[in-house]
Amino acid sequence: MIHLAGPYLLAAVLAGLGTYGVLARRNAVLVLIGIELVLNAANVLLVATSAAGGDRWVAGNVLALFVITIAAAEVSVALAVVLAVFRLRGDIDLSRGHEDDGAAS
Amino acid sequence: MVILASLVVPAAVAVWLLTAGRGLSHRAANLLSMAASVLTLWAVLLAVILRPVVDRAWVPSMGLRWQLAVDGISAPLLLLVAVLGVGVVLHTTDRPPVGGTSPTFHACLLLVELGALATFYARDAVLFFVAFELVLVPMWVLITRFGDPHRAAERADAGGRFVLYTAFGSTLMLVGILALVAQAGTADLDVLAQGAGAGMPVHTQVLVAALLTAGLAVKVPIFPLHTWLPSAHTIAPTAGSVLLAAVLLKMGTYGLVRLPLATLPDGFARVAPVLGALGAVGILWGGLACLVERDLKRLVAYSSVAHMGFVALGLASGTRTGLQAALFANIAHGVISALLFVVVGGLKERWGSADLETARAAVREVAPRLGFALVVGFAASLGLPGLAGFWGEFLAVYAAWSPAENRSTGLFRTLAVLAALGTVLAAAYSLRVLRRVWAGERGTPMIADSRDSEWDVALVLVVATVVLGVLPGPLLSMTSGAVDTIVGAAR
Amino acid sequence: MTSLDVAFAAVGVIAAASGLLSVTTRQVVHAALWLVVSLGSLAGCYLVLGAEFVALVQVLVYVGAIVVLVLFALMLTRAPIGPNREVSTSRTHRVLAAVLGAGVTALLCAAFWPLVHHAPPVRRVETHTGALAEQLFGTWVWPFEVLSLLLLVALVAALAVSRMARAAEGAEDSVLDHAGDGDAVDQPTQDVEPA
Amino acid sequence: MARLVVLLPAVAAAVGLLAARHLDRRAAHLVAVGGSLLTLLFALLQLVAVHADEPARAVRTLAPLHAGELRIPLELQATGPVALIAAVVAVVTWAVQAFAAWYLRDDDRYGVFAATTSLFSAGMLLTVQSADLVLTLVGWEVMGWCSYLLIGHWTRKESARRAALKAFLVTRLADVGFVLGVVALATHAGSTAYPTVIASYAGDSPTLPMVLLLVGILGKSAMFPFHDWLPDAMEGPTPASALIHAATMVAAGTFVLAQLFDLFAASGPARWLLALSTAVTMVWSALLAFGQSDLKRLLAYSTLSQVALMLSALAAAPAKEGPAAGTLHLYSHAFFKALLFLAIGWLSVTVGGTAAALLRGGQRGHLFIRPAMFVGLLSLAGVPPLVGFVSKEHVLAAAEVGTIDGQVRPGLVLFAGLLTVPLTAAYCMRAWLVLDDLGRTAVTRHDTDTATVGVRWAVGVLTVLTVVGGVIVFTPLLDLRGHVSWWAVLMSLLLVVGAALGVRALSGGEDPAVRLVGASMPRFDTGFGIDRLYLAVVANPVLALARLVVFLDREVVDAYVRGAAISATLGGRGGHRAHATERAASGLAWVVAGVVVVGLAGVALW
Repeated sequence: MIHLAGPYLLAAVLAGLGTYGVLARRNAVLVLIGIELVLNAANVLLVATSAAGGDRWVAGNVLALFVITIAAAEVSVALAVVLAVFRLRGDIDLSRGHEDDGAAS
Repeated sequence: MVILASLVVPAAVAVWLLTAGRGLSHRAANLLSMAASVLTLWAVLLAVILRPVVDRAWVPSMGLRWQLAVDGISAPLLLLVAVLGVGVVLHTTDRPPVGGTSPTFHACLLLVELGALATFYARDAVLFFVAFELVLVPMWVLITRFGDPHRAAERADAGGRFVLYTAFGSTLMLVGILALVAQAGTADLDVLAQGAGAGMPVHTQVLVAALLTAGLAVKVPIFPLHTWLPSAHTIAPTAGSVLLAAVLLKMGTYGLVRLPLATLPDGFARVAPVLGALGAVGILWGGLACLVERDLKRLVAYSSVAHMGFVALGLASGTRTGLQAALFANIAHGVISALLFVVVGGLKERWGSADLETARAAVREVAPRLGFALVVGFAASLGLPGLAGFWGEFLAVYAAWSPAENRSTGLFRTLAVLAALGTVLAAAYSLRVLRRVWAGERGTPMIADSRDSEWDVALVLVVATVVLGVLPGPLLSMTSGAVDTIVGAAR
Repeated sequence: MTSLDVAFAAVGVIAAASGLLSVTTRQVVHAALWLVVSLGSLAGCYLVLGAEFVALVQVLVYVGAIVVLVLFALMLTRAPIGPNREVSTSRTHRVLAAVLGAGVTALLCAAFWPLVHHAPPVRRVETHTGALAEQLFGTWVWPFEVLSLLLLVALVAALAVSRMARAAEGAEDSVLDHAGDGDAVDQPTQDVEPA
Repeated sequence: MARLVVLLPAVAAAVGLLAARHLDRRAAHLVAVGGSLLTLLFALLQLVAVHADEPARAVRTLAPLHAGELRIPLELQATGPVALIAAVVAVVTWAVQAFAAWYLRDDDRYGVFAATTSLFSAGMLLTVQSADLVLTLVGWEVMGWCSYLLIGHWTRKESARRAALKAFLVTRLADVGFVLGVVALATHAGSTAYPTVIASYAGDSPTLPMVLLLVGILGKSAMFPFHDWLPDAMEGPTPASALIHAATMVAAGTFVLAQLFDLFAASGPARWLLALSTAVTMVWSALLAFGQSDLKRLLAYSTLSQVALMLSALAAAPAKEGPAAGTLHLYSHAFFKALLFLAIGWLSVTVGGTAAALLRGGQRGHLFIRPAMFVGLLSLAGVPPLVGFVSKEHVLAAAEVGTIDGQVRPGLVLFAGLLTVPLTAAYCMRAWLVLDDLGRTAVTRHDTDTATVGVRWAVGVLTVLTVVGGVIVFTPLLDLRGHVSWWAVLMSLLLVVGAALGVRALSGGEDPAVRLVGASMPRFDTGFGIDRLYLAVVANPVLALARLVVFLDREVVDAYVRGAAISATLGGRGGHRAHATERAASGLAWVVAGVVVVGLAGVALW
């Protein structure tokens, strides 16, 4: 027997932390960490729903797996982009605007 | 079946012209479109006679149905659209469009026809909206690409104005339709009309009716939402002007009948005085503007504003006579303005501009046929008995003089007087045009008289104008059954 | 409180706390490492919730692959070692971010509140790997295939993006060369784009 | 029968229009004259039929219209007065068609003219025969439009274009009243059939509708203050003037009002309005007629005066007298005025104009024109036993009966009428003196008179009718209840003779108008500047308003539209500028903030 309040609360907290991470970081890679946290919050919810039963197709678990897969795909592309940007601009600082670009080049 | 045929044929040909048939010559495209529009006309004729019903599920989860039918209100409009559909294609035969390829032009004409037909067939509020919007894009193409070739900037302005203004109106209408459908739980216009807003609180009815009326008033157009019309008409090619005046404006008034008037009679009763007053102001406004307008096409456009004012007044009066008057005036204006735009467009083509202040040869002297059509057109426009314009305007004034019980008699009688004064303005501007353009002693510069396809179209419209004026009975009895249903349900 | 609740609370608190650290630490590499802790303890959460296979995949893919990728990226972008103020945005920005994060949490809590309010504890259903496999290759086989396609596309895309960046670098250099010629750029008639 | 009488000229018009486009003028001529002869035949048959049988109160035409609540039965009627007036109209139309074929023999647009004339007569016959307000309105407006086309027939002349425009606009403005009157009457009855409308007002006073209707009639009949369009309409070809003035448009109002006399008699204000307007018009235009430098315009003003006399009968006659006196004068005026116009048209062809100076002595020695003119002018002046005398005396008698009852309104009419009688005699005498120029010795004979047989027949028939038309009072066709008293006859005769002799004495071998009016003749010709008054009071304010409207349309109504476009552009530009230096981090923050706010709103509202 388990209360669902725990997983739900954890999911909410992780989503909030992830949002904070996305917003408060200047380094693009660290922003990605925030995104991972948000994705995991979703996963916690999915698994918790599955654990609560009544799921003929095990959708909670399967979808959690899918989310992980998609996260992997996303990270690979995102890191490629980050690297490309780094090569172009010399840094991956999200707080720098276009006019700074112009000044730099 | 015939309903679907009359929709599928223009759609298929238009799509083919836009995609695979882009390389066709003007002649081939014209022949093909002619075949398509004539087929459509036959299908519409059959549909009007047989009155079939198409009813298929469209989006079942939202309760939307692919529901098409013909009744007394839509039948004359369908015929008008189908006949003019043939007319504009015929009119294009001798004059390859400027500004784009001929297949595109014809495809746009067919698409406009398709959208208008679908609008008049539709018995589902959402389907009605979709069909209503379908017309915008081809019309925009007609205006901005095939419009007056000398004025590129104004073309873009007129087209953009047309699309944005009417899209703005459509947005209001969409909100109204969604609110209506959500409140009533069905999108079936017949069911909505039978329910007549029962079970809806009055303030909601008023709000929704106001939204619908405002949205549709842009399309009609009703003062003060009319400023897109003159520029669009001035710039559009003749065929575009004809479609704009005879088809698009009718969709607005048809929508007014089908949506707020039929489905929300109590709400519409509150909105009606405003609509009627704006209609009467529009009559005077348009008439006055015509008195000093220099551009002939703009003048005809402003006269459209005035004529649609009569339609609005008839609708607002809330009586069966008013509704009959509005429907009659609607058709009559379709025929008359089509005639006027064919003639005026022809004149502009020959003159190179439509400026009234420039001294030119009197049309009566150099082009008697065009002159004849012009005289008939303007005589009908000023509401001469025996021509189409009279019945709608007379009955509209009558309806305004004796409005429904829940309307203010004093206000509506004032409006009737204003509308009657508007007919004097109509006479004044019509005669002003005739005096400047038709009569005169100059014989130079020579212009060619109307012949071939242009004259055929004009002649058909002249005959239609006379027939409608001399024999108003068939049209009135065609609409009377449906009008009784609508107003009867409202009572 | 049941025993499972207690177990979940234990791993959950670890996950949340390490998550917090990973988004607040000033040391770039530490952030990635704290993420490892957080994701690992989340795997523990999944175990408590009876999803053994998901927990395993979590460890394998997330901890094993993704975090490693992140670390690589950090290294390739010459992340500084040691505490660094530059990794985070300005103070006001962070306050805004905190408010928004709290807002998201509050929002989700508010959304979940009706679901858990006075809800009795439920019986935990364990999902065995066999059952999961049956469903995954039975009911969900097409989405699964599509996902594999997605992965392939992502791989190709990642490759393409990194190559494109190199090409763009070259292009930018040439534009700069032209810009050096003076006001030629301002003349629209002159074609400044290299073939 | 009634249907044929209306339909025939309409068909003749349609066929004539086709003929005018595609065939030669001979065909157009045949259609026009043949059509009018056939119409005349059927009108006479109808007259006989009405005399013999029960008059047909309602003749179906098209199917009745059901316009919602309103019923429009579209019926015609054929009672005694209707048949009589229809016959008169048919006679005049035939005479005009026969005359026009010769008069416009060199005109390249004769076919169109003939077709328009046919249509015009169809409109008039419809107005006469209609038993339905809407049909009356249709005929009424069709006449108005045809008058525009006929007056402006010579579109190459600027003055004709202006006169046509003025005629149509003035009458159309007044027609607003007519339309509203019809609408108000129909609203009360729920139907537009005459009997239903009249029955629905039993015991009710129809003041407002009748006043409105009357305004329309005043306009069409060119009564004061709408009177100035009619003299200007002399710019049209003379046959058109004959038609408009004699039997149709101008007189139509009398007949419409006579049909609705039961209602009209019950509405005091409307009758007062009519009495005032006709009294002013009668005297004023008789005065103006005397001073005209153009004899055709003299006839135009005499029409005004005579039509005012006709209408005044309706304003003055007591309810029990009925409208017959007005109808009778309509009947007689049709003959002698048509005769006068045709005669002067004929004369103008032989001498080349209608100005008094040109026409001096023009008719001397002319076998046809001289007697025709003589009879016509005598009849106009009201000399017994000509038809003009008979009807005028009946009108005066009707007013007299009311005056004896001690009412002010008939008294006013009688007074104006008695003033008009000598004035009419005076200008008739002047016209005769000018045309016959007694002082002039050398008279050019016009041997090259090309007039066709048709013209001679037309003028001859009209002359005969003018002489013997008075016998109508001995038939039961018109329900004349007034009795002409011998002393009234004597008094008007004295007035006529006195005025005529006075003018004769004053002339001294010259044009009496030149001697009496002299230098102020141009002011008579312009009607003392009424045209400028129209411009100043109506046309210019409306045009100023129109300019204001165009200005408002462009600068105010459209300003909102352009304002919306400009603000959208400015907003877009501002947004673009704000985003130009956008940092990814703050952009992200805004996006998330937006999402959170929307979410919060959703949760809060849910």
